[in-house]
Amino acid sequence: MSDVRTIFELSAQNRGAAAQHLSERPGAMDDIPASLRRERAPGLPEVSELQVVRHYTNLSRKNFSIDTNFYPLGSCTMKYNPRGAHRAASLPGFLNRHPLAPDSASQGFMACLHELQEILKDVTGMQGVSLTPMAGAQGEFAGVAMIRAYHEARGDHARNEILVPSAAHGTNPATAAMCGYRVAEVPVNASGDVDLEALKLAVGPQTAGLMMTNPSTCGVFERGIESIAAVVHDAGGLLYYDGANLNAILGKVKPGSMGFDVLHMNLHKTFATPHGGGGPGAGPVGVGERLLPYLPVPFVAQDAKGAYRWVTDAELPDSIGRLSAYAGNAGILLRALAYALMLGREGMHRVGEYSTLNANYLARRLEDAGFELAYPDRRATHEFILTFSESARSRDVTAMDFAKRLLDYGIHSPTTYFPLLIPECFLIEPTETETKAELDAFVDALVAIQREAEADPEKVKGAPYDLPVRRLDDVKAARELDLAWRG
Amino acid sequence: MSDVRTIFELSAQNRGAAAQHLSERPGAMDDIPASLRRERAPGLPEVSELQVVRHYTNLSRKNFSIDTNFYPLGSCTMKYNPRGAHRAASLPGFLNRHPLAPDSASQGFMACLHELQEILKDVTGMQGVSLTPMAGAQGEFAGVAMIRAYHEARGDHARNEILVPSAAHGTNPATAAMCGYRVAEVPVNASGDVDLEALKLAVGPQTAGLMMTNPSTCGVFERGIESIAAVVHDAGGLLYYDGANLNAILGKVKPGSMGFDVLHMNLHKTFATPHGGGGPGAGPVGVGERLLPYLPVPFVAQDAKGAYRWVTDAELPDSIGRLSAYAGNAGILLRALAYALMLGREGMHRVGEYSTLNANYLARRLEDAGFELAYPDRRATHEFILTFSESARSRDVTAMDFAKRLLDYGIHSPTTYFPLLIPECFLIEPTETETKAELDAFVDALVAIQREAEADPEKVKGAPYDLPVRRLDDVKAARELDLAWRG
Amino acid sequence: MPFIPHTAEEVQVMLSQIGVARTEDLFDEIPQNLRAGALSSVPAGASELEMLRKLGARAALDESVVCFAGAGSYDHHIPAAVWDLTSRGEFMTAYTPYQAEASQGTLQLIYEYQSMMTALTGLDVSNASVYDGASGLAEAVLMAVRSNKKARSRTVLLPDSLHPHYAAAARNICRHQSVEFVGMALDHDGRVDLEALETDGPDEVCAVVVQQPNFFGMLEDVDALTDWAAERGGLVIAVVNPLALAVLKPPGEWGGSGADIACGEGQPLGVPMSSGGPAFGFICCRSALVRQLPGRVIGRTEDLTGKPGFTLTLQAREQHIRRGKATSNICTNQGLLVTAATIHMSLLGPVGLARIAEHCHANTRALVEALTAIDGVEARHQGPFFHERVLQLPRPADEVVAGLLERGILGGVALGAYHESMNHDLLVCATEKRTDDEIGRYAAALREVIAR
Amino acid sequence: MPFIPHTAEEVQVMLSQIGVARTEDLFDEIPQNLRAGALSSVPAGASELEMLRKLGARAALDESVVCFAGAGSYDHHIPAAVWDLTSRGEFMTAYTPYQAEASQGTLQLIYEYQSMMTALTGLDVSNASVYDGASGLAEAVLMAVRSNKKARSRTVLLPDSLHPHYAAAARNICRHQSVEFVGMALDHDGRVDLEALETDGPDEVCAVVVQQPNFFGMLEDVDALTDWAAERGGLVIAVVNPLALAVLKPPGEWGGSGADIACGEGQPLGVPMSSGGPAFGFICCRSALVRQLPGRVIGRTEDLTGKPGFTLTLQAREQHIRRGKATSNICTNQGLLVTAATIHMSLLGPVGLARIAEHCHANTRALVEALTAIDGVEARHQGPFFHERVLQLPRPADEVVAGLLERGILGGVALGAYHESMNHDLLVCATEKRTDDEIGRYAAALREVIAR
Ligand SMILES: Cc1ncc(COP(=O)(O)O)c(C=O)c1O
Ligand SMILES: Cc1ncc(COP(=O)(O)O)c(C=O)c1O
Repeated sequence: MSDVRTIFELSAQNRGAAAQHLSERPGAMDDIPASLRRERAPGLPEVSELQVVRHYTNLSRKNFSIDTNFYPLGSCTMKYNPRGAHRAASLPGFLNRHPLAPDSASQGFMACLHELQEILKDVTGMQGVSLTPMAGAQGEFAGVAMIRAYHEARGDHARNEILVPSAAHGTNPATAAMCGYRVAEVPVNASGDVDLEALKLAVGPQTAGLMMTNPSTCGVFERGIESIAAVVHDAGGLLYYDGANLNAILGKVKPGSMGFDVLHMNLHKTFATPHGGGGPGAGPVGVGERLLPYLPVPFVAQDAKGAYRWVTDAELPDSIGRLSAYAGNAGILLRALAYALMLGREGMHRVGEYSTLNANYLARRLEDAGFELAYPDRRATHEFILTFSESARSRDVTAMDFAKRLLDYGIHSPTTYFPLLIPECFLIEPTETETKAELDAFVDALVAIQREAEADPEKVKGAPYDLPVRRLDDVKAARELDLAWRG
Repeated sequence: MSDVRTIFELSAQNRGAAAQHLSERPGAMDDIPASLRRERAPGLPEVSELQVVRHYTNLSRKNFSIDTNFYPLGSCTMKYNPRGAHRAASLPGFLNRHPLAPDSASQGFMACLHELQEILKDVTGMQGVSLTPMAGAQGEFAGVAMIRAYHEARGDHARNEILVPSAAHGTNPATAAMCGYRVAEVPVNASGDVDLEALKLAVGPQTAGLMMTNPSTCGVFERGIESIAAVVHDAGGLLYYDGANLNAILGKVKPGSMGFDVLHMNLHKTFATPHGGGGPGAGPVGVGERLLPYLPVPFVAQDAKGAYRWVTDAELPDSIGRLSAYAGNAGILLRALAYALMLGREGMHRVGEYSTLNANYLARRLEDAGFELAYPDRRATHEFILTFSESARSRDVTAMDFAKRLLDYGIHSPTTYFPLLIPECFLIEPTETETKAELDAFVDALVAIQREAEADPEKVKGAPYDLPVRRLDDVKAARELDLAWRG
Repeated sequence: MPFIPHTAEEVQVMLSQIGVARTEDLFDEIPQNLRAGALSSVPAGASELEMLRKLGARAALDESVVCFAGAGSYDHHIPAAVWDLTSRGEFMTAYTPYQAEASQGTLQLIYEYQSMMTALTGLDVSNASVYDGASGLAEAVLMAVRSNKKARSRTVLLPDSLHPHYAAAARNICRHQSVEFVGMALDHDGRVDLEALETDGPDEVCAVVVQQPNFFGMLEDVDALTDWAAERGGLVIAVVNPLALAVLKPPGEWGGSGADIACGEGQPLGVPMSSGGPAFGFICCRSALVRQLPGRVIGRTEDLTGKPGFTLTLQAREQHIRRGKATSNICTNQGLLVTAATIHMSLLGPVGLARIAEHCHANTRALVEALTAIDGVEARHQGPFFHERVLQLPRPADEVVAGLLERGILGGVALGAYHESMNHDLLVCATEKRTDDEIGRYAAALREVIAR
Repeated sequence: MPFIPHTAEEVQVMLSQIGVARTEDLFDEIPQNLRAGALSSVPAGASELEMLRKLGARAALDESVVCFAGAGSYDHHIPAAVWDLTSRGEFMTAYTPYQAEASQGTLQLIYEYQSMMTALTGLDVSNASVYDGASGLAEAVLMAVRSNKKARSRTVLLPDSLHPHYAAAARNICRHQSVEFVGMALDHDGRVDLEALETDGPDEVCAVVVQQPNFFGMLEDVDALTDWAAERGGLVIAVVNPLALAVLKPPGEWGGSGADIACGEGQPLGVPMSSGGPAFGFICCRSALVRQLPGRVIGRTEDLTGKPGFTLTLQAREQHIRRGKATSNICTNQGLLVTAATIHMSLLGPVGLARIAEHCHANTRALVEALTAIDGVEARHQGPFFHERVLQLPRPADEVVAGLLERGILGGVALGAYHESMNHDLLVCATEKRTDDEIGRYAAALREVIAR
């Protein structure tokens, strides 16, 4: 019997969590004219402390999460989020540091950022890193803005287009647009690689750059990467690496070696920081030599005596500047550093190896069980694609139906319907922190659902059954907008 | 699909949570002869950190708790456990204090214990308090041991019997026995008061003391308490107050005023410290003038300059001594102090008032809904008794069946079959931290179950249905003992 | 192998299922010359204990200053329950609620959050968060530019009293979309000079940004500014402190018709300062602008049995559907901090939040009184302010800050770095956490430092 | 009203349902003269912020000493996950699992705990915890006395190397049940003098207590002691440090037939020192003694569909059923700490626990080496020890401890208070948390203090 009341429905006038109410301070506001003050109190809930604790504890229990479920969401790297990293970031010295505390009172924190910058430079093979972007998409923004600044500094104003492969994540074209670029798509061929001939035709003096992931969002390693880099560079464009899939090659291949000029990393993927039900993340950018002058500020530098200082646009006048109020999602950066320190040099390699092992094992088991891989002739990377188009066609049981039914088996669904170019697909990313037993249970569940779909398709199409709600009406949600409680 | 595997079934040889493994230290143990060392590693699980986190997170989700459910367990005072108190006790200065740190490095902690001692003295009307007992039962032991020491010090060796009312909690007779006493029961009359005439007959030169709660475990206030005290005292016995029900009269009546010579409190009830799925608790004892020399050690005293020191048996030679390795459940004592400080003088009264209001409201609503109160003519205190003997007789639907079915309604069952003298009973204690809405929902649930019991008794007898397991076989558990995983 | 559960036996079974001999073979599609060498800048792996020892020592270096700094990040008390609940694995380790049925916890919570933010701002709708206050302002400006179809102007007015980092971020993020930012000068008391605006301001604007309280803690004449903007066809973007909204007039009630968009930094609602992040930015707006909102929005709907439930909605605005035509590129936002803020607001309620605001304001008044009692220390501005003020010192403020730090006090934010003319100016704030004793210690320390 | 949710309106509705005018009327059965007056020792109510400010200041007073004390309470690292999980509301705010179906989390966890403890001790069964190590020893003694029906003797031998607080608690708790405690003298190296025992020991005993490692950190000849006891009809009660059991011979394998009961303090398994509590005591024993176990025991069973499940079992031993004839009066135990320990043991596993033990031992060896390099400082005992040792100092140990404290070091436990002859003796311990640097600082500080 899951309660569906909102916190507002538990509220009663003049109830409250009184231990949280400070004493009255009569006259405290008497220096502020009434015209600037609020007339009526805001309609926030008035509830007791137990009501709050019980309500939100129970709400949390309606979520799937890494801590409770296998969560093989492709492109999201839902690996174990070490509690030790959470502890490190929660140390009082870090939690209570004011963002504008002078350097002299911040050497501990700045040492952490500096160390992380160095680690990320090494891991990516880049020359400079700025940690300030707050998520992958802001990293992309920073990266493309740097590409723009680079071309503009050279007076190369004709470059007004960014290329993306057709399988690209939505943030890539959206970012290019935010940076004032036109977006053109480059097709991907049948084995998941970029169509090199098409790329050659697509580049030109208008090309500012190409954004891509590698491994690509097709779950395969882009084998033509060196040729692609050559084509783009020859045309005068720069190569942007979307680091969302870095997990697959961590410690094995450095994006810098593949010819990328600029990149972002998603620390909330590869570096195991918690996703928090939608965020926060951190999207540090790394650049090669040519883009060093444009890095977003602030970042940390170390002087000869070992003291740390903030680099701002005073010191780096061509910087694309700051993109947020302070220095990015510091707490996430600290978690990522903690994780990197625990992995260490020798552990970095293993991330790529075991995430790849898990994905290939799972792909092979599913293929053996009769499921259709999108790229059967390719190695899986840390993720791979399954397509249910046959099931959708023959029985009208779609990828979404499989996804919803998986929830009843206690498994979070893989990413569905992405990348867009593969119909009825699952993008499956098990990550290296899951056991073989979890992978086997996933295969068992999909096999069982497949049997259900054959015997009783409606059963699958009606899923989920055992969750706090049955399948939700998205159309109603969009048509009859109810975005805030109105009593 | 709730997983029923134990952690051992997730284990595999040479798996492990490697970030928790310190480096090898070859030769570290080479000074210890092999004959003193372990030959085979202990059979502990070998699991990854994610496996541990997921396993125990999911296990926790199989519990009912205050944070998730209404939990009106009579005699247990399942009220909100303030998170602020948990925070206070978790301050590093408290968590990391070594129990044998010298006084000079412990003044902060000792100030807390001293303040709590003073508060508890005031609230109970006693002359001295020792915080060391680790739970109610150990408090009882300390109390009865002090009674014994008192009589013995006076050369009064004939007193070999402790009286308890027939409704007494099991720890009372068990404690008396541990202290080497015979136990005799005093009957309780039809309105829940001790049978004064029977008591008069029961006391004598053999009487060491009488142990009782007030409000009693019948959920009523013992109206004859002053006469009882007189009878026991006149016979040369002492009066022990079992403070398990202190919540009902907190700030309203001091046990000292009722004539009690010695008492324990259950801070994990009245002072809102968490029960932890079975403990820890804290059972401080308070004494009147006569028993001061016998208080268990250590406790904290303050000298004229304001410095705190430990009182040990060096200073208090007649003390019954220490009952544990250090100074009791310090962390629980800190939580209780935090709670007391947040309640404050004015909040103490309200605990008794609102817990009593909630119980009386709930009793009245249930009575109006047709349920049978054990003591319909009495005021409820902070708890009250319902009996299902009619239902058990006429339909074979017992109190246990109602209890199990309540679980399906998301409500933890009240205490069942206690006190022993009321057949088929529920002892219901809503506590002051629950809203009227929760109480109304409880009534609705019981009414609904009553209807089910009338329409389809088997339905109720088969409950629960919606929990991680159906009704468990206790007989099998006791007959085919399986107390440890053996692979 | 930290965080990797595989045993050697399992690896063998898995490899043979795949049909390769070694894990290395799985990388055979990667050109050999691309393989990375050693990672020389990454130290050897540390156990959790060693890692915490290292980071613990660093954290301790920065600890134990008493904070009188504000400037957008405030040292408020956070009830213990807030993070005890927020850090539950089910909240912390879930992804974006793509599978609504398996994410009702997060979804309902965000719906409640949206409701609370609209209550605070007096506007109709809220999104599910953006990165922070500064980037949120940029998003709000882009929203305004997109939605103000009537206006022929692309001019967006930014007051000189706006947080300078917000102004910078907004300029940097909007740079490529031909927005024309124009400043609004201040009067002597650190507020937008309304008279100058009336006389010299543009006749037509696309949007006007108003920060309340402004960077200097001063309260702007929001009604007049709002009406002025409306008369010139401009949308009003309010940049507000959500805690202040417990006591100050909500943007939805500014002027004759209210502000159109409100944005700001959510940190004061239950989020530790944590060097400035993670916290969250919020954006609320009138219903009419809902399709221009960036980022995620949650709606209430029903399941197929009619039971209420919650889901991501209006996704056609977002990058994963709309790609190059999305309202923003934002994908991951600041969900966990929204979780904390929602629990925080529930615990505090209207009374609790207002009390905090009152204590902050009263403490800052007391602080200013104590400090301006010192010779040569004066309040820079006159007029109404909220919980933060600029003090003029007899010595350069950065030197004073350094001197105070030696005495364990973070005395505020020296403004010289932002405004040349404010070299001797210090922005101070005393939240509800500051005690009379601490204020006294600050005053004593300041006396010493100035005398030095 | 802190923690009370009632509104005035609700109170009115409730009172009228009950049929009284005022809440006060609900207390009308209580004689008026019993009513309490004011609570003069209780301060006025504080908000959570104020309370934390007060207790925070006190906690800070006792902070920041580097701990080299052991003596039964050890400063170990606790993996972050342990308490993140343990403090989940579902574990922390549940009661004793009386309603098994609604408590499977706690019940299964305790079953796992029992299994782990039997693995560590090499015995058959474990209970669900008792209060602590010292009271646990008392319970073990009472168990032994009840179960050793063969023995005519009520003599229980306690070695002089037993933790003195354990000896005191055991005596105080068993005092009323005519147990005769007799001491076992020590040899020069702080271990039970086996020769003396052979010559002067009693011919028949009820039980023999053996602590391993003993209070001084020395390792007893547990095999010989066990065999000696068995020959005299006595049960052997092992008092053991569970962490040490990762590397030391388990009680179940002591001597020819093993110890009969093992008990001890669980604090080293994931529980903070916290001034000595809450932690937990454990008791394991042979199957034959299971019905004498005090406290709760969990068993695995099935539900009515045959699905495995867990429940309280053997309740006929307990006070709520057996009342005056129960095996103990214990009711509430130390469940939450058992939760922490179970998670801790799962995270560490056999390898992790052994590594910690090794590091502790190696660090203590290094510490002893560094300190005994100082003139006049010597190891008191010779022979095998584990992770803790007694040092003889040239000055009274309590003075030295005071001097070290001024230098931020808790140097150990001065033994003069326990044994008159040990006035210059200091019991020291360096856990895995102590670094070489800290050991060096200790040595430097000790040099200064001794020289003073
Ligand atoms: C391939 C790819 N690129 C970019 C992003 C955007 O990253 P973020 O969500 O951190 O903004 C994602 C996130 O899902 C992604 O999968
Ligand atoms: C009336 C009564 N007395 C004593 C006790 C024993 O207290 P504890 O469990 O803290 O040992 C209880 C606990 O349930 C109780 O209800």
